[in-house]
Amino acid sequence: MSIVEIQNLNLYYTEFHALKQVNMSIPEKSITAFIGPSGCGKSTLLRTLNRMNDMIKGVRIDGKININGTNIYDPDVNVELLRKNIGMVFQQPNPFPKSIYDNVAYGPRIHGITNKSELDEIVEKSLRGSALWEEVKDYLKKSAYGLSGGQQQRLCIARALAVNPEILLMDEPTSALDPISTLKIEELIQELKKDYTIVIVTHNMQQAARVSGQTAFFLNGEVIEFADTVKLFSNPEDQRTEDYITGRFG
Amino acid sequence: MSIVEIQNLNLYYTEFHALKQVNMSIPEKSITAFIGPSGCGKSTLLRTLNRMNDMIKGVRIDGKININGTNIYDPDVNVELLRKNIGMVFQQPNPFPKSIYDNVAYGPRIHGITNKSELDEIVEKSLRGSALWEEVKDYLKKSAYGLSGGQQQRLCIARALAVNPEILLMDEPTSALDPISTLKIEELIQELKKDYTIVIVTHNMQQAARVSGQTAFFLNGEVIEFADTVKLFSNPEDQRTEDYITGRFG
Amino acid sequence: MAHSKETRRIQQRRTTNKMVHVLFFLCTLIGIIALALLLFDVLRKGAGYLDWQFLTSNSSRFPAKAGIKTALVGTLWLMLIVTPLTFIIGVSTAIYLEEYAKNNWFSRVVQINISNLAGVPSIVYGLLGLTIFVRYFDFGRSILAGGLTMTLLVLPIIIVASQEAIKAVPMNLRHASYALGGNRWTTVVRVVLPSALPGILTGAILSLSRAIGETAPLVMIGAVSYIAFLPNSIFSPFTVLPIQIFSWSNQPKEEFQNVAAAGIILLLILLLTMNALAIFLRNKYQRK
Amino acid sequence: FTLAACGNNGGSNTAGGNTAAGGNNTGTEQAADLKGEIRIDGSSTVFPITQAVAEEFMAVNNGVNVTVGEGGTSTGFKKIINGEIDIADASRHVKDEEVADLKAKNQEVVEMPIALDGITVVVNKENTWAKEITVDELKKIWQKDSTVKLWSDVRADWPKEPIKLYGPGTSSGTFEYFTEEINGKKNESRTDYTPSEDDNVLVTGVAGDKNAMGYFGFAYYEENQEKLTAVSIKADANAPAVAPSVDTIRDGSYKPLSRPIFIYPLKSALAKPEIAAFLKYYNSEEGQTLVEEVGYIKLPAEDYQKNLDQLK
Amino acid sequence: MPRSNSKVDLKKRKSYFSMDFIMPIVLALFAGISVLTTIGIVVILLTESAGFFRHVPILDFLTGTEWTPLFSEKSFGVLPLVTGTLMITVIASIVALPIGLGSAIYLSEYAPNRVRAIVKPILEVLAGIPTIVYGFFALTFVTPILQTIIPQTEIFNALSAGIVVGIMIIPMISSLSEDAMASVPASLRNGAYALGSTKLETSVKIVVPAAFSGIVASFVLGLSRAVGETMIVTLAAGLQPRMSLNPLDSIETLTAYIVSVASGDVRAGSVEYQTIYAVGLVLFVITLLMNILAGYISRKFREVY
Ligand SMILES: Nc1ncnc2c1ncn2[C@@H]1O[C@H](COP(=O)(O)OP(=O)(O)OP(=O)(O)O)[C@@H](O)[C@H]1O
Ligand SMILES: Nc1ncnc2c1ncn2[C@@H]1O[C@H](COP(=O)(O)OP(=O)(O)OP(=O)(O)O)[C@@H](O)[C@H]1O
Ligand SMILES: [Mg+2]
Ligand SMILES: [Mg+2]
Ligand SMILES: O=P([O-])([O-])[O-]
Repeated sequence: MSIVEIQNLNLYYTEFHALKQVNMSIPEKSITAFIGPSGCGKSTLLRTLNRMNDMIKGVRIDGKININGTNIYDPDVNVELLRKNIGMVFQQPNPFPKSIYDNVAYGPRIHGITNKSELDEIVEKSLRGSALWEEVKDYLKKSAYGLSGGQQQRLCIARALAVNPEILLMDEPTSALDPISTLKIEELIQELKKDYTIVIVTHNMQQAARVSGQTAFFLNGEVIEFADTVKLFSNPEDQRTEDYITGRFG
Repeated sequence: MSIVEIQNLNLYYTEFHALKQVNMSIPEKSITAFIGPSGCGKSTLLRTLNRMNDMIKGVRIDGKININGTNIYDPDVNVELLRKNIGMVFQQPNPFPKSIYDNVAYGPRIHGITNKSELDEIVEKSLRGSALWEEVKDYLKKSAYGLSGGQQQRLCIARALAVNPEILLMDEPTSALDPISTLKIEELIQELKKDYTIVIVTHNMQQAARVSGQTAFFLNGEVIEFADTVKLFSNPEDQRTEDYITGRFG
Repeated sequence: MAHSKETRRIQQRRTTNKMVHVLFFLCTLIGIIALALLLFDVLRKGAGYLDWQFLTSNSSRFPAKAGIKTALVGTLWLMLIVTPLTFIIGVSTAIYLEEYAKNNWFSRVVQINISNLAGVPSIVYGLLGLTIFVRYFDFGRSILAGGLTMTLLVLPIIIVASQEAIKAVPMNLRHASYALGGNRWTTVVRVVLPSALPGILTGAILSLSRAIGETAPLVMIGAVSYIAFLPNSIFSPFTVLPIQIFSWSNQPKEEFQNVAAAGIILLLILLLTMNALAIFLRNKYQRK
Repeated sequence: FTLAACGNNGGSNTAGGNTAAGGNNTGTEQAADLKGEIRIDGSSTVFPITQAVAEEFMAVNNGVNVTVGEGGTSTGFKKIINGEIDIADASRHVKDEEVADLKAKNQEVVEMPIALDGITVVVNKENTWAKEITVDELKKIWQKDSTVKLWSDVRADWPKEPIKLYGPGTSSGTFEYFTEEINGKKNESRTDYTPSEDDNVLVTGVAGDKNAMGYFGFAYYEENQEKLTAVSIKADANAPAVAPSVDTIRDGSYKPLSRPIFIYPLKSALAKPEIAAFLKYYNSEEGQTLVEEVGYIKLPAEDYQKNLDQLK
Repeated sequence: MPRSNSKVDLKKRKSYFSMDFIMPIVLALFAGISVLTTIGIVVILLTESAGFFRHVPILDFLTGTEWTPLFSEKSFGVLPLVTGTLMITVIASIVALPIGLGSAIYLSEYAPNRVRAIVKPILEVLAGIPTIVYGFFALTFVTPILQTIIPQTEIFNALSAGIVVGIMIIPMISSLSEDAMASVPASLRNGAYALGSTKLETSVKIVVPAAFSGIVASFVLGLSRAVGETMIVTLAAGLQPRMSLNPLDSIETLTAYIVSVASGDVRAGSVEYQTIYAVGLVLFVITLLMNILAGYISRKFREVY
């Protein structure tokens, strides 16, 4: 069953046509990877899914994105609620300049949870969920900036989990990390698939091949090919996909 | 006959030992390429040749560099004269925010030439020398910032030629340029070899192979191998050189 | 996708956000409103008095005959001292700090000094000028004493602006010059200063407009209540626009309020022109 | 009357035309060859006259530059002692110490009374109660350590409103004269009032404050009659209440606050033609007209003649 | 082009009379002028007030509650002037801090680019208006309005002057705070928005705390300006030194006292004259401490994002 349905989506940055006629359906509790050369529109499409593009001046969108059957671009959609339902993890770890605890508790708090023990529970659950609990449980009141890059990224994942989303968007979540942290996060992503629908943008084709169930290959704002990862990598239908995955450009 | 003789050169950035026991002699009117992975010390060695490192705090040098038989680190060496004698071209084209003419005339002027017709002559000769004359001769009074990146870089070469140097140092002179401009500059370098001794740092092994007569391969501040370019690329003596030129790391 | 309770809460958060948005906007508006009120008030009172006669007469005990010529000329004389001095001293200091002595004890002392001087109240400069220039050097209550005091007062402004401008000159231009055998001074004069000039000029204009508007230190070192002739040397007694405005606004006669307002209009026109020039310079050259 | 043409031609301000009020003197035949600077400072009470004289004088003698300050009488004397000015305006006689200080510098000043003033006690226009006041009541208000806080502390039937006081600063001749005449001891006064050497500030203060009271020279009241009310003074409980006016000050019935006011040129400066000319002008008919125009009371003609005689 | 085999003599001597040699010395001399200025200020304030403190014990000066140095019976307690200054500062901060911060948040977080492009120059203009103009505005515009609203307002009063001083420092606080918030990286905002924060929550819970040191520093700097402000208070706040807590009363500030004495000109060398240096010293020390504090806060607590 597909949770996200993208239909005839076009996106313009003022004049620039950044996404062209995108159609895609993303199944529930799966991992979808977006690959393609730099500037092809991967991040742009990812950001349309939780309407983070709203923040950018001059963005114009047409087409539809249905999530759980609601077109998220309907004028009466509540953006805050949408974003609560769709977590996002960025390329650079971006913890708030607060304690580890407050980072994770931030989301629940703004959404109205004030009860201390309830918060404690959410924080622990989220940190466990992002495989960070054991490492930080004694330092919850310490600043998040004391953590390593990989830990910070997992903290950001925990922060996203804390508001109980259905979907997790990740924009090159490991590209700023060392190989060991990368591995940890990849494992974590595999783990998270059980409970969440995950969309991940990556530059690293190996990573896409390792973690994802299906992969979309982008070029110049178009989705060239969208297929099961195994199929796309072993037997691409489009010549351009093949050129890209064999390293002929990009 | 060698014009530059480097003997047991060591360079430290405060604590960090950036060049280790470098020995090299660079023949006159030849092109020498420095290659090696990022951070191995190529630029650092290049800058020792015209003492641009003097400008950096905490640099310590021991060993000798003889140019035309004079140790340029002797205390009574006139650095301005040295630099006049050794032109330098940088990675990013860096023309002055002045007219094309004034850019080229800058060097001669600061060294005391004020006569208009003499300057005109030098400007023309230098711009011809950098294969730019035909393109700009009608726009000499226009700002250099109106030129394309490749033209700017050739302007910088003309500027260096205008003070009549013996040696030209080039630090990745094409890495910020498009392929066509790169080709033009490579041709120009070949041309300049007739009159100048050229030392060029490059990331691009093909470029080193194409333009240089001899190549030095650097690793972690050491010169691993210094040999005729043809020999170094076809039959390297050191395993690490081979690993690098075959793309196994770097 | 959502429970109605949650929807309601979010609705409420959105409403709060909207209300506070308006509130913050009003905060910003207050500045603009204050400016508008001030301009309106001044224009209403002074516009009728601002005419050619006002510009070309001396001050008088009759409001209708009072003019601002002496003060205007006094301000120009003051600028004649302040402009070259601040420019030379300010730019030299900035060059020294940015190009020569980046990190020795002297430059650190100077740097700390400048940031502290920028925060010293102008009245303290008045005390300094009164004691040193008026009394110790015995320049009297003259343009020279006023100009020197003002110079010291506005120096930090031009120094900081020039430093910023010099810092913004890309390093690689300096390297290009050094690599051609240029020495430091050549590089500074031929490469750094030309590139930094727009920024330096902006700073110079801003510091001059401060010097034009500053009142307290000059009240301390030299205000004469009634002066109705033009200065003829830097040792002449003088008055300047803000001081003339000050003494007019002290007058109880209603009409003098209007004369003062006319003076303010003139002062503001002068300053706005200078500010506009500074902003124009900055915007024109910032793009590069 | 006409002046004898004494000294140099520069001072020949004998043109009978009384043009001072309009201030348009340009037509007269003045010798414009006078040059120089005249620096004047001192009494703010005298300031309006001196300013007016300076303005008219400069309109005729545009080679002469006159600056006039109003730092207060004591300031004027201090500056003349320091050699910073040529003429001191004063609303009291020069003191012995000041004469001594001048002497120490080999200097001397010449006293020239130039008008009569009546220190005027003023209240706000909206003040309906204080129409007249006795000297004793004034003393009660202004004396050192006065306990008067409310108007009703002065007179029981006056309102229970705080009384706000404005008066000249301590370097004022007016302050010295008032404290001496009213409080009985020179320079002794309560201190919790708003002092300013600039009488305009006092006018603004009293005019802007319903419960205010202040005192300063008559001219400042005259100039601002529409904003201030002058309080009539009773020399004692049984004496008649006398309001300050040209007549009551001239005939001395405005007691005890009537007084002469002065200018004190340096004796050594009299030799300078531009200063002599200025003083001649000051004491001429035009000068006397200006005295009246700004609100003060002319002295008898012989007094001006005496002043002029000192110039010879 | 180069002469082959020609050897350039690299050891040609440099002249010691070259500009390159002389100019650094000249420039250093000019740079020294700013140091001399500070030394001048400190020396003058200290030596002149030393004379004062020979007559008046420091403790009496700092703790006395009556300030009548010019009257025959002299008291030298500086507290009334200090409280007058504080009163102005407090009123100004009540006006300027919330409004300045609010407008900084608006400009940094809410305003569309076009609005910001218009408003920022206006604020700059506001910051460039001479204080004498504000003083005139306070006396002839704000005070009459206050008097209609609250009839017992004195013509010279702390409230009007304080409000206008506040208006004067709004642009400074707004623009410095805005700079501080602008340097908070966009990634933090994105993190907050992605969790479903509204703009308000993002600004108040993420941006403002992250920029807190810069904001506090701008507050302290603004207040230090208020402490040192002279013309507004001289024109509009009055000249009566008293320890009043009523903002409708007229008061006298440190700065207004200095101006009134200096323009009244008491005899140089007398104790009365030296009071302005003692008062100037107090003013200098207060503002210096505030400026140092502001610098310290913004350095010490600067966030490393
Ligand atoms: N805010 C913006 N305004 C204008 N154009 C933009 C903006 N953001 C992105 N673009 C353009 O849209 C295109 C797609 O950008 P996007 O960031 O989606 O690429 P990407 O595939 O994520 O690349 P990368 O791998 O480098 O992150 C690019 O050409 C980019 O220059
Ligand atoms: N100013 C400096 N201070 C301290 N260390 C420096 C400085 N410049 C360079 N280094 C260090 O010295 C080493 C050599 O630097 P260098 O710039 O010579 O490398 P490179 O071979 O030119 O690399 P690249 O190809 O990236 O330009 C590097 O490890 C670098 O970090
Ligand atoms: Mg991207
Ligand atoms: Mg390099
Ligand atoms: O006339 P005075 O200013 O000295 O009162």
